[in-house]
Amino acid sequence: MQSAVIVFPASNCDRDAATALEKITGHKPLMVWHEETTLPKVDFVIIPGGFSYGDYLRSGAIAARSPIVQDIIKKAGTGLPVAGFCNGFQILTEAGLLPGALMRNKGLRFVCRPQKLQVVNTQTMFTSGYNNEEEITVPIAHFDGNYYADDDTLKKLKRTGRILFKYVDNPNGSQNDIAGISNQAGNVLGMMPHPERAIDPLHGGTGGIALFKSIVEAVQ
Amino acid sequence: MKAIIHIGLKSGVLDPQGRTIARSLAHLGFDSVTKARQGKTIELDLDTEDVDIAKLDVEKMCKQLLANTVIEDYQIEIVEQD
Amino acid sequence: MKAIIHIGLKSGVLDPQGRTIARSLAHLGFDSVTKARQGKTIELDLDTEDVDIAKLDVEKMCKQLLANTVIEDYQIEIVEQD
Amino acid sequence: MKKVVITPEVVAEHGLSESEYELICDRLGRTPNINELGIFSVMWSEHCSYKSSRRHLKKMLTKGERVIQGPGENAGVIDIDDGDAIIFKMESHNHPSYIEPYQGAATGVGGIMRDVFTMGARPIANLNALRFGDPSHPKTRSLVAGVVHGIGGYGNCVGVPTVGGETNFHRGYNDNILVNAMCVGHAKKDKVFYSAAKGVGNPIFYVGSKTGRDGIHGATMASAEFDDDSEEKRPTVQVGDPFTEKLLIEACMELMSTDAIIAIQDMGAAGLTSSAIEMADKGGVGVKMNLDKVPQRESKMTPYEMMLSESQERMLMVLKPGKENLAVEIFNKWDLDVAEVGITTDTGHLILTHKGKTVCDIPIAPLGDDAPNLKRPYAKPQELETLKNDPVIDPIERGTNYKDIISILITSPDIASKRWIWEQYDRSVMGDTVQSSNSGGDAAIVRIHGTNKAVAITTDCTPRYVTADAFEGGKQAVAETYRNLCSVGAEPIAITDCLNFGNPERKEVMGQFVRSIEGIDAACRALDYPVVSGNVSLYNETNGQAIPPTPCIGGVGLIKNLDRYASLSGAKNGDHLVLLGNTTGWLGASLYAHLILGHDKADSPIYAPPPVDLMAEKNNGTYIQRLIRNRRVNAVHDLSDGGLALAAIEMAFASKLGFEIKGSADIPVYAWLFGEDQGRYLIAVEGNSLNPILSTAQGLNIPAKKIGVIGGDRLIASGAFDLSLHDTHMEYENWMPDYMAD
Ligand SMILES: Nc1ncnc2c1ncn2[C@@H]1O[C@H](COP(=O)(O)OP(=O)(O)O)[C@@H](O)[C@H]1O
Ligand SMILES: [Mg+2]
Repeated sequence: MQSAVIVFPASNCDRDAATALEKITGHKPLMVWHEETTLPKVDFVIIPGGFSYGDYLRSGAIAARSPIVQDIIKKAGTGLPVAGFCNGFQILTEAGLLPGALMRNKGLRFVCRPQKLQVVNTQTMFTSGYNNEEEITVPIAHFDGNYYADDDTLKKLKRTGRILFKYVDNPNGSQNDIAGISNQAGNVLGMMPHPERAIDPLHGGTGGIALFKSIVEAVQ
Repeated sequence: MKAIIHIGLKSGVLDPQGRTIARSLAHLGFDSVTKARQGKTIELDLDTEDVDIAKLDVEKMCKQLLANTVIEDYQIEIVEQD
Repeated sequence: MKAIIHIGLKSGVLDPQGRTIARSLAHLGFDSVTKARQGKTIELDLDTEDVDIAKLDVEKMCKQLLANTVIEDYQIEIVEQD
Repeated sequence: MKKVVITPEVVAEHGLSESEYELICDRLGRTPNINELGIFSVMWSEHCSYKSSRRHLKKMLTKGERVIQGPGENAGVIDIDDGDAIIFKMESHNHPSYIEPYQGAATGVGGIMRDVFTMGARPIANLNALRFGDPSHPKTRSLVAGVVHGIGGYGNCVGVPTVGGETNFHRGYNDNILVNAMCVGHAKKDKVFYSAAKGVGNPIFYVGSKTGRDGIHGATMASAEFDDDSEEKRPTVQVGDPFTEKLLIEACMELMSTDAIIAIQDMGAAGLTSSAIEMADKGGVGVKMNLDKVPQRESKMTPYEMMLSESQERMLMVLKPGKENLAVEIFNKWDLDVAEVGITTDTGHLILTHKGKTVCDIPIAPLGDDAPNLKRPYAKPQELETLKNDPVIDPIERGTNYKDIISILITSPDIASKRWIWEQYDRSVMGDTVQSSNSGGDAAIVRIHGTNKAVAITTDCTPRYVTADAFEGGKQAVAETYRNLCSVGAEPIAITDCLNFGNPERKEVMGQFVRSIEGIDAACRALDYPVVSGNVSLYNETNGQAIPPTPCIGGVGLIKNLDRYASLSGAKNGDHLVLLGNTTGWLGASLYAHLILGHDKADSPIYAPPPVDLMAEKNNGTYIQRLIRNRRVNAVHDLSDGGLALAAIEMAFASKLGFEIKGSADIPVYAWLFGEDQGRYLIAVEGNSLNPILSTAQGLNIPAKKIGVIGGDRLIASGAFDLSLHDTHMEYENWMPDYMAD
């Protein structure tokens, strides 16, 4: 399987995402610079965490307007699997691939901690490797992770099973404890926690492994 | 020419920053403050002569980048330089 | 009564946000933008009748909490509610 | 621009003495112009010339088997085998953080990272050692909030994990907080970059952010004459731009992977001046620069302003001729400014031109060679009394109970959990953090990417001890880092230091400074643990009130195999608790003495702090390392503030299990619980390991004794306390959030 990790100025989890992909798929992903206008042919794309453009203006806002994201929008529309973690989630909402917005944490502080999550829907290409309602621990590290959407959107997300991960003990004020959602078609995932930091018992635990394995399974 | 863009949260969207400011002011003894909201301003220097074109342009900038209309409202003010 | 406080970086102070916004607008093709600065506004609802007292009060709030006068300037605007 | 006349006032404004000024005139054979005066003044300032401290720092042990580069470069470099090197340093940003806590702390973090990546190392860990005023002081809370926010704001954005640190509160820091930041980076041994600008005719490049009028200190009157409104334009605090820093790291790493760079140096204090002069001086060359080429953020900048600006996120490099385009391409790709600003020459002079005129022409060597090297007088230390087990300090005699004492200690600002702080730091970015603040551990552990080895890192200083006895306190700070590294199973390798003191023109302060260095050095030599980098921060003083002497030490150790390391969180139900090291019940300068006996009061007698037996320190530490390597222990914690009682309680918190311990007849229970004898460790071991551990210890001459067992949900010390693990833990966790809440 061939995957790609997008690199924006001041992405800083690009290496972590690549390390995780390589460890789990056995293949080094392609690192794709934000100024590229077309994605190489890949089976799966990660938009990594970090502080693209310093998070200036709004987190993810400037990155969402970069050339490569325009191509990702196009290809996601034809079913290419895309996952955004942390800043990647923010970029995906700013790009309109996922609904809602990520606002400043309710406590007005950056939070980094091992976070318990509940896997809400295991019938997706990103979560098939988990058990239903399984609790996993995955690190979070963000300032703007407070998920907001209007009531209609929230209802729709819930009704259509697009809430994939929920926080146990909401750390940031997210509506409905939302930690991760998918798009309508189910091929785009955005989540604030960092599964790529949870693939190693020495560091962050192993709660993220099943996510990567699910994707591998789905695209092969 | 200058454009000043005022960006604020839509009404109905929770503003934790504003709330904290109000609370901190109360703690400092400023008890006349009943509510606070925080917004941002972006001031642009524009190399254009025409106010109408500038307005249209800035409107586009807001839609395309400067504001996130899922959560934010914006207002544009054009100031002809002195 | 309402007070609107405009807070911006003092001239000469590095404004990385403004710089990045200007560049990004240029990348998007808005080439009329020569410079951008980012500031914030704080809007306060005040439970006072007297404009002068309000002004003095808000001035104090700015000094004590709202603005960091080492790097920021502020301007106070008092709006009598409609 | 008006020409500034160099009057005695102007000279004084630049902090130069009459004799220093005469020396300048003598070396130049004429009077300097204002630019030259400015350059001399910053190069001869305390900050750049180390004029009060140099002769004392020289005495320190700086060599060792693993030392590749000691003090004198941007950071120290040590060998950690397999072609890997670790590069690290600690630095203060005290005053700016007091003036503008967010930006001051943020730029402190930015500055120390540049010192590390300028040498070719990718930063892999940040730490921060913080000292604030009394929690009840009206400014303390907002300073804490701003500083922590600033440290996180910068480090998180750049994407380097902030893995540890320490935080103290004391009224002695009310008007002078300390913000010391440490950065550790990793490089390949054969890819370390230095700052010596060797060779003539090589292009000098400026890269990074543009130069503005940031942080141009002092000399207000003189420089005001340049331009009537320059005063208003001159912010004294720099704003950090972590986004640019991140780009600068990536761009420098990219250029460093080629063979284009001869020398590289970040622009820190005294910006362009000190970077140009230091590079030239080390390389034995001259430098000619055209200031019109310097990327400028503001209009009408004068040569004086450009040379003295402290704008952040900038670097100076000397390239091999022919590599200019490569550099330009890389820096353009990363959207950074890049400009060829000069060339190395054989004149030995620093020559600056601006708008076609020569605005500075000074010989470089004298700037370093003639830099003042003061012999400040210093006071001899005072004799101190010993305090051990005097009945008047028995809590029962004093009418208090142990439950309250534990409560006071556990919620004291220095001891209480700092979760509120470190949860604001991204500790897991880069994917290699094995242990960090949240393990509550003694040292952080960060893996070398792609390997199974790691570095352990810690920062320590106990100002309480240094205040009482600077020599013992200096020794102790080093010894505590050593112990913290041993506690996780690392082999301690080298240290960096950040020496924070008051006004060196006062004999007592200078005495503290000199004695601390002697103590640090004694420990370094005994432990074979050299100093490879450091920083001095003097004049931390307001209205004649100096800070408590705070020589902060950052220690780095090596874990060769991550299959074998320890923390304080591994204790299991039924484990035996063993105390290693000599216990006498030393209470002088202890936390107990300060918080319970009131010895922190200004008028109370000063007792001697616990002495550090360096031989025992080495012996015990080596044994602990061996036990961890042989997988003999489940949990390890060293004993420090609050003695055995707090060490056991912290281990219980981390392991989520209670304990039951019992003292011996020969020491009163309060002295046994709260005494702070040095060189000790508490270990949790399984049943079958107990006897072998005790008997091996005996053979090694290390006092070792079983003092209790792990298990249950109570914290029990017989004859003293029986507390709920859960409730005590909540108290420990809640102090800081409650304090910061409003
Ligand atoms: N400012 C800080 N930043 C990060 N971590 C901190 C800070 N202050 C304290 N800590 C963490 O809290 C824990 C306890 O600190 P401390 O009591 O100084 O440890 P020790 O006594 O073992 O050196 C450590 O894990 C330390 O890294
Ligand atoms: Mg300690």
